Amino acid sequence: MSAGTLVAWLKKPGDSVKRGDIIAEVETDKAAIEVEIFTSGVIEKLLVQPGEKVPVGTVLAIIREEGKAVEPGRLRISPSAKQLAAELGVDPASVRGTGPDGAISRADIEAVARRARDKGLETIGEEPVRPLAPSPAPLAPAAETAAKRQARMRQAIAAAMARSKREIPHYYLSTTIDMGRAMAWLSEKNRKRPIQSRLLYGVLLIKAVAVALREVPELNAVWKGNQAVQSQAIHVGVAISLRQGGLVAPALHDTDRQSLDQLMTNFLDLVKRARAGSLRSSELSDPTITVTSLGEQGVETVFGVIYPPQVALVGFGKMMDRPWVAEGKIVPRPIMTATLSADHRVSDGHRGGLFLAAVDRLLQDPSQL
Amino acid sequence: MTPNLTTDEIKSLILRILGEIAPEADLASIKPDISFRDQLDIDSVDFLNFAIALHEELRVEIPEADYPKLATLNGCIEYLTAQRQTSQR
Amino acid sequence: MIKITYREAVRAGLREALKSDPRVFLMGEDVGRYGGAYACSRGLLEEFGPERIRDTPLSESTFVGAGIGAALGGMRPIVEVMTVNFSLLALDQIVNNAATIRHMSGGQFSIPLVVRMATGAGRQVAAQHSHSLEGWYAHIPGIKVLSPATVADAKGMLLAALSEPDPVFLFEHAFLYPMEGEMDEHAGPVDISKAAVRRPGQDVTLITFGGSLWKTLEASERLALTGIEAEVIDLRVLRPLDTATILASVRKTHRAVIVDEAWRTGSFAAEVSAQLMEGAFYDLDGPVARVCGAEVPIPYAKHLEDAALPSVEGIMRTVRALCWQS
Amino acid sequence: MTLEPDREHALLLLHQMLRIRRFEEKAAELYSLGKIRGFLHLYIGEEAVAVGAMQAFTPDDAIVATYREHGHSLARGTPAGPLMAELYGKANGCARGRGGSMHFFDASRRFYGGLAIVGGGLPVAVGLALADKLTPPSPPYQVGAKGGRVTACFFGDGAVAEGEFHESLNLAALWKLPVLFLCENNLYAMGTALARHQSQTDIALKANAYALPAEAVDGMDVLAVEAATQRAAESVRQGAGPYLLEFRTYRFRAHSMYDAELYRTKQEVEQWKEREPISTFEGLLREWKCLTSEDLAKIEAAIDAEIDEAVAFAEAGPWEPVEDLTKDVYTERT
Repeated sequence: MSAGTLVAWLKKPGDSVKRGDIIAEVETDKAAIEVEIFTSGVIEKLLVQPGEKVPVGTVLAIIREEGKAVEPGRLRISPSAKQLAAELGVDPASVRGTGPDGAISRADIEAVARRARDKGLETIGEEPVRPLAPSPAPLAPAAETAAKRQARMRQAIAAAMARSKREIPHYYLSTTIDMGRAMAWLSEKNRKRPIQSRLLYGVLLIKAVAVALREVPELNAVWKGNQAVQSQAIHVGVAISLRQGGLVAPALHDTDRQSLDQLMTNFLDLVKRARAGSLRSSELSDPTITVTSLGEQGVETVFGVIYPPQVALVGFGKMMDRPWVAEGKIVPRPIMTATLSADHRVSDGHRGGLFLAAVDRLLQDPSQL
Repeated sequence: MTPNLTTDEIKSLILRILGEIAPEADLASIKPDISFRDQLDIDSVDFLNFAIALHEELRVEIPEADYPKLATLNGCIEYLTAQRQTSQR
Repeated sequence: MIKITYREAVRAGLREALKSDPRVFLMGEDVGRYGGAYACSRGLLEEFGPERIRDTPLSESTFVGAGIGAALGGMRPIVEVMTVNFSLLALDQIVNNAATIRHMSGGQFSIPLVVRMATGAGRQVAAQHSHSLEGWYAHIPGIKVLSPATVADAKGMLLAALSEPDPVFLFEHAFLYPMEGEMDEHAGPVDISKAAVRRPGQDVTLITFGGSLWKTLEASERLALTGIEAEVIDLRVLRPLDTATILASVRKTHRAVIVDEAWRTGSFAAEVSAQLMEGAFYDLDGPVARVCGAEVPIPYAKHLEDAALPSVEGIMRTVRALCWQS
Repeated sequence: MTLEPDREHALLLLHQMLRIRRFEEKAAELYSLGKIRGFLHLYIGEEAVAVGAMQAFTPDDAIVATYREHGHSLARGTPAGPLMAELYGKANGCARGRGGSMHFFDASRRFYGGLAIVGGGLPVAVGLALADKLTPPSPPYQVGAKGGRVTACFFGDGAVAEGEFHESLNLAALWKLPVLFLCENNLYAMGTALARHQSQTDIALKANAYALPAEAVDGMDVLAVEAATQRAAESVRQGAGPYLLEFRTYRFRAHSMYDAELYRTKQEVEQWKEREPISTFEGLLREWKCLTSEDLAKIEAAIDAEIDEAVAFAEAGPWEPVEDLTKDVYTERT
């Protein structure tokens, strides 16, 4: 994804906005994304019109922080960016900064210089390049190659996983779950629904985990310093593999309090944005437990590695028809293995067992989920 | 109501949608009788999105029970052609 | 490598020092029969006897001053002041004598004194037992101020301090005593002239010390999941400050956040910030940010105390804002 | 009851007291000429204490004094030259010009200052005594010769009000440390009379509360001071633990150079001057036929020469180069 088309503005100049507000919709070649803002203030100017296609990192609007009048004519540029501009021959006055109140960072200067280079301009100083659609955000991975980003993600995963195995005494508990009732309930529900609002059984699993956590809250915690701190909210992180390799496990916030339909919508949205690289940072840092499924890869049992600082992870394997004894008869049933990886510093097998039992019990009565 | 489409048109529509879902896939080399899942890196979410897109583009109903029929390229073409005819009747 | 708690590492350092140098002795409140308020000296009285493990009356000024005198007299005293809060009663000796006598005597006298004390908040012991005053001490030329954050430093800095010819103050964050870590079983003295890069990164430099190191490291691991690779610097030594290591990092990352449990106003974080302005202004791609304690006497209630101290989430928030991350 | 000393020793005591007196009179003169700045606290009137007490100590003993320590430094044997140069702030001063009047130091004579915060010297003295008690018996850590050392700690009546006085007496007695507390009670804590800052004006009684032997001594009588200090020092040396002597004395000059002396009457000063320690001792020696005018002239001449020489030494001394400003904050290691 390198460019997007502004679909609509949800705010107009003069509107007050606050951190977390969605101010615009942008259509990219992969997905429509909502533009969330992280400062509060007043929209001063909209810089891009609906229908306009602009590169990623483009400044769409200028938001003035409340009570902070921007001094006219005074360039807000970081000392380092100023020096870099001089070195690269970029006229800072020609650069539209991407920082607070239009502050110019090193990356802004680098982007202008890069575009000038791409256009084959030898020098930039004499004839300032006024960027039509200005520069990428400073840390925006746009400046990075996909391979580099990939390597970084791999490094981050490596560090987290190594730390996990080094510090967390894992224990594992597995149980097989008869998914017959759940699947029957689900197809009945989906049968009446238009295709867009059908549920995937994965959502049942996520919800079952979230609700079961209320009964065994010590698994829903983060390790801080020397002890586990139970999390008040339940944010289940769902492991999503990325097409280029690597994986992320962003949070479905307040998982236990969302209806299955909300969860389904949010889950699809999360997968889409994960693969489009437009997750919000809070989604990546907030999970209090992780759920992962490798059933689609044909894996039967998943003994997962806990993501620090979380203290538990639930892995689901493949669902397949197996002989099952029910009421004294052998019957084929869709069977699936659920495995809990948990931090033995925080919980023990007894509590872990109760948790898995709760997951099983909840899946036997999906209408309650 | 969408106009009648030829088999080729349906095929290219399917490939376009697949391309959006799995942009890294080499669509030219897809074998028509082997399931997409065995050839492409797609999961249940992708498949659901695929089905939704087919539904929206072709205005055909696709009950969940029929999902297995969409597993291969040929299966898809066959099923969609049949469904369109049913719904147009 | 062995697993060892911070407390045991301090004790290992004390034992090694007492064993290897007959000039070394330990004195302070409850270091003997009680075994140390934080149990750092448990068992040492039995092993080394009452002449070398000396329980003192509650008279900080005098037993710290006696440490100065004993050091002047050729000994290598280790004085344990139970906590930084009580060290205020000894400020006259520390500031007026320990820090000045060498210079004031034209270099005739050295004071090879080691003072250890617990510092910091986070254990719900309220306003009079939760101070973080390392920055105050670091203000004073003539003494050295160390802040061991790891088990290897807990032992190694003590040993290194004992071979210093000048007064050295070691601030042990009380939260760290039960913390487990790994170190070489025979770990010896460490270099006490350098800060340590505890985590490499290229997007932002997080500068911290003592108890805040672990919060900062946790924040940096979580930030890594969101794509920000933070370099974490453990200052280790607040005076003399290893400015070179900080500047080198900020010249690479162009951004800096300082995490300091002490109150923001006049904090050591303020000093580090000023050093960055002086030494790396033209390398900065954003204003230096600080995550500090709230400007309030540390309250007792858990939720209020938590709110008064730097948190992992607070560090992450500050870093994200500085990196303009959405 | 004062015993007649041997003549030579008596002349030495007189010489030492006069030497201190003349040194300080010269310092006051140089202060008015602007050669000396900062605080200058004169000891004039109290010379019998430093001179008498110092006779009890060997070179191995340690001395801790206060900001009014010119007399103690001279009596301990530090030559007048480096002391005068220190008052000038010169590099050839006894603290390289870093200390000035309040901070005389002499490592070679175990003279640990010159510590100018009232009460602050007592804990340091306690620690020096602790080191003596703990000093391991065998080389290479042997720092002194034969053990049995004493640390002498001088302080004024003002220090008695400080917590450190009480803490130090307690700790020294508790640990039976070889420290001798020498209180120079000149009746004023700067300008506040003893009775106006102490509920119990008998300082020796305070020591008793910490189980220290203590006695009060006439601080204007050099022989009494010497005898009491010898006795007390011997007790400390024998390992009996700390001892406190209170010397009742009087300062004839102002607290420092800027003191309007509003807190005491001229009459009171005149009354004390009748017991002026040097002339009283001189009279006594003449009475005992130990001193002739010729002797006195010889002493005065020697002192004049020494003071002249000290001033010349100070005048000729170099200033410490400013590049060395931050030297000796920490030990430089090569």
